Order: sequence, then structure tokens, then C-alpha cells
Amino acid sequence: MSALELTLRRTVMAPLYLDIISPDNLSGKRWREIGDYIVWEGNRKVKLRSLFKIEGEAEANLQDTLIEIVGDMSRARRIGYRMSGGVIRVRGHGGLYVGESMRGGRIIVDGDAGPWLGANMAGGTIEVSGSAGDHVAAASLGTDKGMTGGTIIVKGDSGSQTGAWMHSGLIRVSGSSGMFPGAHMRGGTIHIIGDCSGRAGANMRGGKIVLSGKLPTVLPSFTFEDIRSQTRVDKDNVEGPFYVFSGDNNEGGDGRLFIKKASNPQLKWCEKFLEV
Amino acid sequence: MGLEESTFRDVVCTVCGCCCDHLEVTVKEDTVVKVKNACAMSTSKLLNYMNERIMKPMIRRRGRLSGCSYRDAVDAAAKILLKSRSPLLYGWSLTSCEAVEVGVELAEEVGGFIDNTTSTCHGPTILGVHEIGESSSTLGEVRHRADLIIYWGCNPIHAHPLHMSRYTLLSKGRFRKSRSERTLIVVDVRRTDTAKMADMFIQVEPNKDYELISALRAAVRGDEIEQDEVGGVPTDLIEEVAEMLISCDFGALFFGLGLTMSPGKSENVDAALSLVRDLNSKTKFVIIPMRGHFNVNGANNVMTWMTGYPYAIDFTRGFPYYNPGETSAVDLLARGECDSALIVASDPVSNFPYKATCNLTSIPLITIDPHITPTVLCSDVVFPSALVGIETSGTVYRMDGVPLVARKLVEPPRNIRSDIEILRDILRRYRNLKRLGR
Amino acid sequence: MSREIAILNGTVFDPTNRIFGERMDIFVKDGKIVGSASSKAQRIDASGKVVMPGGVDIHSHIAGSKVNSGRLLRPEDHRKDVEVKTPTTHSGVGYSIPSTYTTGYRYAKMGYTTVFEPATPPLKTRHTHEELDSTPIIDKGCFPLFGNNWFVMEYLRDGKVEECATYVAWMLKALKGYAIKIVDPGGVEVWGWGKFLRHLDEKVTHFNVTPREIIRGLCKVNRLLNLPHPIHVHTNNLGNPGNYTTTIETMDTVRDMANGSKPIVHITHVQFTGFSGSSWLNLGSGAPEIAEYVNKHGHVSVDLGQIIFGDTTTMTADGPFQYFLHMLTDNKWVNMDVEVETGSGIVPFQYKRSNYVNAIQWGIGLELALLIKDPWRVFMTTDHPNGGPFTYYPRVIAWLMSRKARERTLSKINRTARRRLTLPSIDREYTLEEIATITRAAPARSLGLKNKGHFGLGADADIAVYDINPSDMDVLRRKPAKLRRAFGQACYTIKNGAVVVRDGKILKSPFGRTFYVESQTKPEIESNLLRSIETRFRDYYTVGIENYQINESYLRYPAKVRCEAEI
Amino acid sequence: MPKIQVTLLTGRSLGQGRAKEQGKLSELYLESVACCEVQHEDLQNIGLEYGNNIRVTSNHGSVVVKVVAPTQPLPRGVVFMPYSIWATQILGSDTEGTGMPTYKCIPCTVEPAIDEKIMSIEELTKKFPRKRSRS
Repeated sequence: MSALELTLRRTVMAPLYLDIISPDNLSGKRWREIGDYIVWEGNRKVKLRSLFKIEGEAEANLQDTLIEIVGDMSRARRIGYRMSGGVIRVRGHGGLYVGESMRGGRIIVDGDAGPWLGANMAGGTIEVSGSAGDHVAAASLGTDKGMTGGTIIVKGDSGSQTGAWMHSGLIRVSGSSGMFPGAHMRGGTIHIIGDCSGRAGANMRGGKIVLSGKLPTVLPSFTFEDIRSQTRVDKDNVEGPFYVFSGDNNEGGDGRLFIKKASNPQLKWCEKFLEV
Repeated sequence: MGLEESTFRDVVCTVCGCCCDHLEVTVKEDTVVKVKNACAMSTSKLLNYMNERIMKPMIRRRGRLSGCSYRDAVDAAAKILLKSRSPLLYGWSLTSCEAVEVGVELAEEVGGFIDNTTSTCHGPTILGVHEIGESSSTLGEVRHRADLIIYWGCNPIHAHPLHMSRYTLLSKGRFRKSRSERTLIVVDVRRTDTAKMADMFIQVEPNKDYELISALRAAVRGDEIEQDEVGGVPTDLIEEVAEMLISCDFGALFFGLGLTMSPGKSENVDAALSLVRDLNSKTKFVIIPMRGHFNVNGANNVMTWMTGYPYAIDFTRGFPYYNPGETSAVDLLARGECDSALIVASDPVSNFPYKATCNLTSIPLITIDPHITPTVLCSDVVFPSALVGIETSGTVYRMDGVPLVARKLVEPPRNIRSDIEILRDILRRYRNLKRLGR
Repeated sequence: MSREIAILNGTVFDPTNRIFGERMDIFVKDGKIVGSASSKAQRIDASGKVVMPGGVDIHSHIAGSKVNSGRLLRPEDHRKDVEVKTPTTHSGVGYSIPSTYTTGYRYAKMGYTTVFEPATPPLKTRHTHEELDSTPIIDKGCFPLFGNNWFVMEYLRDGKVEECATYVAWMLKALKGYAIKIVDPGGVEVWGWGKFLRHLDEKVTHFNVTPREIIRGLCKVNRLLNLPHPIHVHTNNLGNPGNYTTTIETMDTVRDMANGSKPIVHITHVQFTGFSGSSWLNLGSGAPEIAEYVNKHGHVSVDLGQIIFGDTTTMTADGPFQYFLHMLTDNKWVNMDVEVETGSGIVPFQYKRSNYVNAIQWGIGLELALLIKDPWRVFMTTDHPNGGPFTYYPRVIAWLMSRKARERTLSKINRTARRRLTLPSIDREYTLEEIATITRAAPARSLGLKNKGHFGLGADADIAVYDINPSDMDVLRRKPAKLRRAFGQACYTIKNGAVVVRDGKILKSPFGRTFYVESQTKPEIESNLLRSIETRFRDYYTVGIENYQINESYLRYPAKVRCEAEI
Repeated sequence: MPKIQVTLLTGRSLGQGRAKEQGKLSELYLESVACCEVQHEDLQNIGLEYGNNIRVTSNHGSVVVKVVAPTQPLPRGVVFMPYSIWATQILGSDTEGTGMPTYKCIPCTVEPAIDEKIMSIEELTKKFPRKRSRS
């Protein structure tokens, strides 16, 4: 399948609103037409052509469409907004709000991504080879619905509030995560393979958080349940053993926190609650 | 105003969010000579407001700031904004609501970002309110009814010196006549001067407020806490405090930057708001943030009614968009996304983290301020302005949203204009230049 | 320069002057209605169109601290509805709690030119005025809250009605307020302790006075002060099953004070207090009973508080009710108690067609409008934003005018609710003159605004021209979407003699006036009062009396309405 | 060189509040804010006395200020600096997506810097980068 390639021509010093760049909008379009698309660079409207060198071709079929973006997009927002199919690959920093409200398809970021990666995501897959910012899969301000489906894979680290208000779907972070993974979570699964800075699952009412690395302490509003030898994340088995906590009781929640025993000797105190 | 000595009563103070309105200020020959009823900060401001004043507009030429005509400064400012793709308009808490209104109009016209100092004081509080809401009241309710008062992560003795005597612990209310009818709990990482007045002081480990509030919420629900201590506080004590919270008639929780500035930020506030919300199913409880900076609450209010959002508003695309963390001053600067800035009545160069400040000083910078500040020293265009509540009047909002008028007491120095005039002139010039195609 | 406009050949509805759909011309000069115009007048061809006075909204929460707290609470509400800056308008946000500019524009686009904010906490009324001053085009005013005021409760407890009247007169003047608003009398004070008050005759803790005494007392005060608008009452027990009896009891408690044919009590958003039944399960419509009472008693007027299915933000000074709603829905909640005076609460809410209770509520509002015979005593409101945003008025008009529109909605609501409502059996369809009455003429008369809501000579030139051909009414009733569109986008809105809207677009946005009343009491009475409350004021409030009062110069365009007090 | 790990709080103090109103170029302002409060035993650990200069270093920067006695008692391992341009030299700009940088609970080190000078406001403002060319 052939790719539509957008190469950034110059440094951008203002916020760049690229919600138009998605397979849904660009598939089947001629590059001339694409070049005429207008986006906001700060308070100016500019043609896509003046920002990017546009090469290649966008496939007519949405599912076959591949868009490659080359350059530092760290000041860009909303690449892949509401996309429902096809592939976007960013070679460089992906910017803020990559894949917001995405419904299907795939986004690959070869580099880091900014905050609000996959916010309000409903379906599809996002893979980030570097690290992601804060609020991965977050809900928009004031609402109680974040990610409702799909998969986010971050090879590096993620910031704080990863998976906040998540209702469904999967987030896997290979590196470490900031504070509050799964805050206010209602459902879905978060797996953090590295360390977590703390307060995992704060205010969660449902869902599952698996922490393979170190967690400084468990919030006092969680109840120790059991020790399990392994658990499932998506289709995979993750080997433990894990301390399992339920909570957040403050919200009458029934979420599950799996914390790897071997990485967290400081939590040994909870073993006294084990029924012998 | 004349040579006679005259005394103004019921003057509204312009220092902190208490907006005490019982000051007596004596003025002679357009100078404040005596201040009564005020706290140390307020007295210092009223007696020293003429120190280090900027006396005329300045423009940077060949690396140096030098005096210029007002017209030239307005022209230079308008041209900077006209060229700019994403200007940042920041400050707004030490000025009047009327000036903020013009500021929002200017931000909309130039297609920029407008943020006020909320983003670096109680911004996280507002983010918490978006999620939880708040059970709150005016300060008078606390004065009349509260039998339990909590100061959490704040130190009113130093930051809001008259808060206790006018509104809380030491005030005389209809249903609570004296100190002995109230209980004070202070939660802090330090044994502050406020803590010394408390009936119960709870010393929490730094950055453990969230854990402690979670434990308190659990204890208020009646859940068992499995850990022996939380954040350095023994579980027994937490349970005792929870019992105090439940059994009071009317509790008031005041919190400060100890919650908003520690890691967790909005989530810390979220927890405190949730605690108070939960408590309302058992008794009456209110929560009030200790807003610090004079009229910062007014700036929030004006921006909210004009745009729907309290701070960190993005007008670049011609409509208001809001997302602190994306559209707030420190983040915009840290990412290097602004190409000019207009600072009104604030000193970000002193207050912003180093990296953000570096980006601020490397773009064209316009400052409107009565005094010489580090921000002024780094600016390209400087407007001296009159002080609201001393040299010009204006509406201000107390921390609990009670609006007051801060009155003019003396004439400003010659040729020094109010923020409103300056902003209007910049706006007018900007529109003219735009119409002329610059 | 004189500005003249001639609106020619329109079909005019001016119920006040008994003009019911006559083909005639309307002339405007210098902001007033005049008898003729010179040849220089701007000519507007209104043939085949309906011409009505500008709309008057008697009850819409558009400004003040609780409205702003609602805005602050709900960034998600703003995000879905934004207004982009244009050469003639400012940007803003809309939906259930629009920003100030957007509020003004959207009212004007619907042909509304006067709106009253019905609940301002006196201590924060300066805030209300700031927002009203920031709301373009429309004329406006606000009603300060008195029903839980300590001074009022103390005066009435001690039987000092005249002192109470002097105090209220001073307050209205000091606050630049327009009418006496009473919300959950006594109940909000009790809520200051987190407690609830259930009956009209239950004593208010610490104050030894009952809601009934407060309502009766303030009704007398209103009469003594000769205020243009009757007491504006949000009854106790709002939102509780069976509360229609409280509503009727509240209306009946002042019956003996009736004075000729003029209403002396206005019960607001009566839908919310029109529930029959004893629980949420057997909730029913109390509309028939309330309508019967209103039909039989001339001393009462009501407004609807019609609900609209969808998302909105509820906000009232009724703090305890809002807490109840928060517990019911688990939605986020703001509470703001105001010292000495009142409280308020805010909860986002979604009215669902499939929900039994909501469907009943929807039915109650429409039943009231259709069962109350005299359109001069029932006004159209959604209690914006409590029942729904004011931008849905065209939808309410369509429901009232078209049986078909009602049937369409009825077919989609909860089935049990549909079975239990009287609404399906009601045939009445509002006529255009009845719509003109309930949306402009009647509210203007109730507010005592002599120059509003009609086209008499000298009246304010606030005019709406709608793209409705009265001869097509039968067709329109079958196509309610067209009716909605016509009332949603005025062809012309003329405010104060200037064309501000054309074909639903804002041409210019001048600022309107703010009405407030000054009831002249005898000077010595007022100075005695001020002396007597001076100390108490300092004891009660955390601000000084000097800083509490609002000067006339604080308002952008103040418009004083004078009346003569009997004291 | 002795060096200790501490948690830094920045905040308002009555002195800072009062001195700010005197003027930010005043001697009093520099005296009241270009300082760091360190608890007595912590100070002894690095062999210093109140009045000496210290260097406070975080992940984001480093600054020299005077060490002073706490006006309000501090727990061990916690130091306090008033809000000022000196404190901001060592603050990070990350806001956790909230707009609010971390002003409190910042891991730092404190070490003696007896012979180093405290920079003045003018010097500190000159440290910031010059204008980007106006394009």
C-alpha cells in the first residue's frame, strides 16, 4: 500500500491544530487538494502545503490509507482526531492529543508523544515507541468518561493520570508511570511494567491495574484481598505473584489493583490479613 | 484631592483574598499618612506604594530600557501584538474586574491566550471543582455557625493575617460567640504559627496529604484502615479526627497552596472536595480555598462570564477554548509556543520556573505594572499604571466571591494611567493598525 | 439624528391593545412606537409575516454568582457549543449556561428583548449587575432574595411589618433590585445547618417564624410598597412528590389579601412544584388541581418551568433541593450558602424521555399551560437553565400551538407516564395571540413594565418580526418544525428602535437598560431604619454597610421605576 | 564537600509579603527572600552556621542563598524558601498537565557555598536568555 507522506518544512513556534490529518479526511484525496487544506498555526490560517512537503498518494480505501508525518510535531495537536481506520505514522514527536476520540485504525509514533495521548479514545490502536505525557487516555475536562475502547501501548514512560476516567480498553506502559494511574477508573485494564510514583487507582470504581514494578504505597482506602500467582492482561498471562487489593472504598468501588510482590517488599505488612 | 487631611473609612484592602473592608486610611496631600485596622502586609503596601514606582513609559532600544512617550509605547505594544501568532496575556490578579474585561476583549481581538495567576495558585482547585463541585459558603456563614475549623496546608497568620479574627476562629458570630465555642484543627508539614493556635495539630509528611485525606474519607465512611499509619499520622488519630468531623454542627475546611502546589495538585484538591462532599451526608460542612492574590477571584469570575472559562483561555481560533496544562501560561512557555507576551499587574519572571521564564524573556514582552519588578527589567515595552484601590477604583472579589469596590484614595502620579485606559488604548491602536493593514 | 423605522403590512399581534392579527403598519421613532413616520424612515416589508412586541422573559437565570458557578462547574457543557467571533459579535460559549455575550445574542435572535434574572443573593448582587452589564442587547433586571433573610424573619417574627417594608424598600434601592423573590422560605436558613424544613407551618430553627408567616409578611410588604411586580415565590418542598398541595396552600395563604383582579402572588416554575402522588413510583401530575385553583382565583399567576429532554444544568437558591438532586443522581454538586440571606446549589442534570419521572414532569408543564384558561396569568418559561436552556423556547411554543408536535413527543416518552398524564386528552392549541400574550404582553404586565410588551404610542420600540404567515396556521400546526424555526430565528429584532437582528444574524449589539425599583418611603422612616440596623448589620455581615450598597452609577444604563410606598 | 538530601518547600512568609510591598529592588526584599530556612541539626550535618551561604540544587537548577533559622519549626530533612526569583531558579516547568508547576515537595540537595556570592535581582534577570530575533 502506498503512503501519503507529509514532511514538515520549517520549525513551528506556535500551537498547530492538525485535527484535519486523519485517514478519514485524507483518504482518496489528491495531494493538490490536501495541500489546500487550511489549518491554524497560532492565530493564523495556513495551507497545509506551506507547512508540509506533500508526497505520495493517499489510498482511496480508508482502511488502506497510510499517512506518514515526518518532523517534530511537539507543538501540534490532535493528529488523528476521530479517525476510524487506516494508519498514521509519525516519525518524530507526536504532539499533544494524538488520536483524540479515535474510533479505529492505528497510530504509530516513532518518538515521544505529548500529554492527552488517546484522550476519549473509543477504538483502534496507538503505539508510542518513546514516552508519553500526562493524562494518557484521559476524559475531557469536567466529564466522567475517558477511554472507552481500543489499545494504547507506550514503550517508554507515561506521565501522571494515565488512564484516568477510563471505562474500557487496554493501556500498557513498558516503562514507569507518574502518579495516579487509573484515577477515577470505571473499567478496562492498565498494565505498568516499570515503577509507578504512587496513588494507583485513586477513586477507581472498577477495572484492573497491574503494576509489575515498584509502588511506594497503597492508598489507605483499598482493602487487601489475596495473593495471586498470575493474572491476565488482554490475552497474555502476567506472572506474579501479586498482592491483590480492591477499592477505592471511598467511592464504593470494586476495582482491582495487582501489585507484584517481588518488587514491593514494603507491602509485606498486608500479608498479616491473609486467612491461614 | 486637597491639602487637607482626610480619612477614608470602610476602605477595601488590596493585598490578599480576604479583601478586608474595614480599613481606615488617612490621606494628606495625596499621600497616605496613616493606616488603621490593617494587617502588616496591608499597612506596608499602603505606606510604601510609592517605592520603586515606574514614572514613565519605556521602550527597549539597543538593549536598554529608556523613557518614551505614551503614544509610542502604545504603538509599539500594538505592533508587537499585531505581528504575533500566539501572544500570551498574563497576570490580572492585582487589577480590577473592569480592567480584566478589557483584557479579555483584547485577547479575543488579538487571537491570543489569556491566563491569570490562578494557574499558579488555585488553578488545581478549579480543576478539582470541574470534577467534584464544591460545598461552600461565604465567610460570614463560617463566622456565625462553624464550631469546627480546619486549616489544611495554609498558614493564614502569615498569608491572610486577619482571616481568623474577621471570619473564623476568633470572630464573634450569631451562634458562636467566642474562641471557646470553636475547635481548630491545623494540618501542615510544618508547625506553623497558625498550627500553634490549634486545638489539634496534625503534622503530615511532605507530599502525603492525598493519602491522609483518603484515610480520613475512609474513616468518615466507617471503613477500617489496614495500615498503622498514613503520611506519618497514626491511624488512631485519623479515626479520632474523623469522629470530630462527623460530630460537629458546622465544619469549615480552608485549604491553601499546600494542596495545590504539591505533586498531585488537582487530585489533592479533588480529595479534599470529596471529603467535604461526603461529610455533608453526616453533618453540615463547607470548603473554601484560601485565595491569595487580591482580586484573583475577580479575574476568574470575569473570564468565566465572558468566555465560560476561568483562566487559561485560548482565543487563537476565534472562540474560547480551555485546557489548563495545554493553554496555561507555564505550559505554553515551557513548550515555547508563545511569540509575544503582555503582562498586566504580575511578576512572572520572579514566580515562574526557570525554563518557562527563559522562554518568556526571549520573546517580545510588554508589561503594565506600577512598580519596577524583575519582569519589568526584562521587558521591551513598559507602561506604568495606577494602583487599583489606592489611585483608581474598581470592583474586586473576595475569596468567597463577595464583590466589593476598592476605592480611589489619592491621585496617581502625573501622567500615570489606569490599567483600563492603557488596555483600551492598546486595543484601539491595534484595531486601527489592523484596519490599515498594519 | 432621528432614527425612524416603518414596519409595513405585517400581521400584528398586540394583545394589550386588543390587536389580534390585524394587517397594519408599525412606526418607530427615537426608540419609541409612534403613530407615523416620515419618508426617510427605514422601510421593512413585513407582509406575510407576524409582528409582535419583543419577548419578555420573567424568569431566566442568566447572571450572577450561581450562574457563574454553574459555568465554572461545567467546561464540558461549553465545549460542545461555541460561538466564533464575527465582525459584529464577540465569541463565547453556549448550551445550558451561555457566556454573557452569547446570552444576549441568543435571546435577541429569538426576538426577545427583556429578561429578568429571578434570584440574586443580595450580598452578591453587585456581581449580578456586572454580568447583566456585560449582557448585550436585552433590557434586564434582577430580583433579590428575601425569603430567608435574617432581618426579614426577625421583623416578621416580631410582627413589625412596616419596619420590614422599610427595610425591603431600602434593600431594593441599595441593591438596584426589581422585585421580592422568595425561595423555599425558611428552608434555606435551616439548610445552613444541613437540615430540612417540610411544612408551611414548621418553625424555622432559631427564628421562631414559619414559611407561611414569611410569605404572608412579604406579601403585605409588597402591597405596602406598591411594588410593580407581585411577590415572586418558589415554594417550599420543591421537587418532592405530592408537593402540589404545598403549592396550592402557598397560593391560598395570601388569598385574603387579594386586591381587585391584579395577581398578588406569582408562583414560579410551577411544574417543579406540581407533583402529585406520594413517592417517585406513583408520582403524577398535580397540574389539573393547580390549574383549577388558578382558574378560580385571580390573585395568582404562574410561570411554567417547562422541561426539555436533554442535558442541562440545574441551579437554584434552593440549596437543600439541590443537595437532594445530587444524592439522587450522583452528579457533581456545588453548594454556596450566603450569610444572613440565602443559599444556592448547582447540579448538572439530564432529562430523559424514557425516565418515568422526567416524562411526568414534561407533561405537568404543558398540562398547566393548556389547562389554565387565562393566558394573562400563565407565562412561558423553562426556568432557564433548570428545565432546559432558553434556546428551546421555540420548541415549547410548538408544543403549545400544535397538538401534532405534542403527540410526536408523547409517542416517545415513558409509556407508564403517558398513560397517567391528562395531556394526551387535551385538544387545546394555542393561537398566535395567546402565544403573544404568554411570551410578552402578560409577563410585561405582571412586571409592571408600562412600556413593554405592547405597541401603544410611546411604548419602547422592542419588536420581533417572525416569518410566519398567519393564514398558513393550519399547515404550520401540522409542520411544527417550521414553527420552531420561525420562532427560533426572528426575521427582524428591533431593540429600542434599532434593528439588531436580521434573518437570525446579529447586526449590532448595543447594551440595554437595567430596571430597578425605588419605592419611596417617608424619609424619616428610612433614616430611623438605617440607624436601627447599623449595629446589627455589622454583627450579621462580614462587609460594611457602605460597601454593601450599589450606586446607580455602577450600572451601565440604569432605569429607575418609581413607586409610592404607603408608609 | 558535605551534602544533604532535603525536601524543599517554597511558600509565602509574612516577611516576604511585607518586603514585597517595599519594592523588589530593596535591600529588605533581598534580605527576606534570598534565603533558605534549614533546620538546626540538618545544618550541623553540613558544618554550617546560620548566615552562611548555601547552594540548593534540584534536577532543574541550582542557586546560592543565605541559610537562615526557620521562623516556624521544620521537620528534619525539610527546608523552606520564600517565593522569589531565587527559589524559581531551581523549579521545574512540568505541571502534570494542570498548569501548576511543582512549588512544594521538591527533592533537592543542600551544600555549603560559603565563598560563593548571592546574585542580585539585576544579575539574575541578566542570566535569562536574550531576545530571539523578531521575525
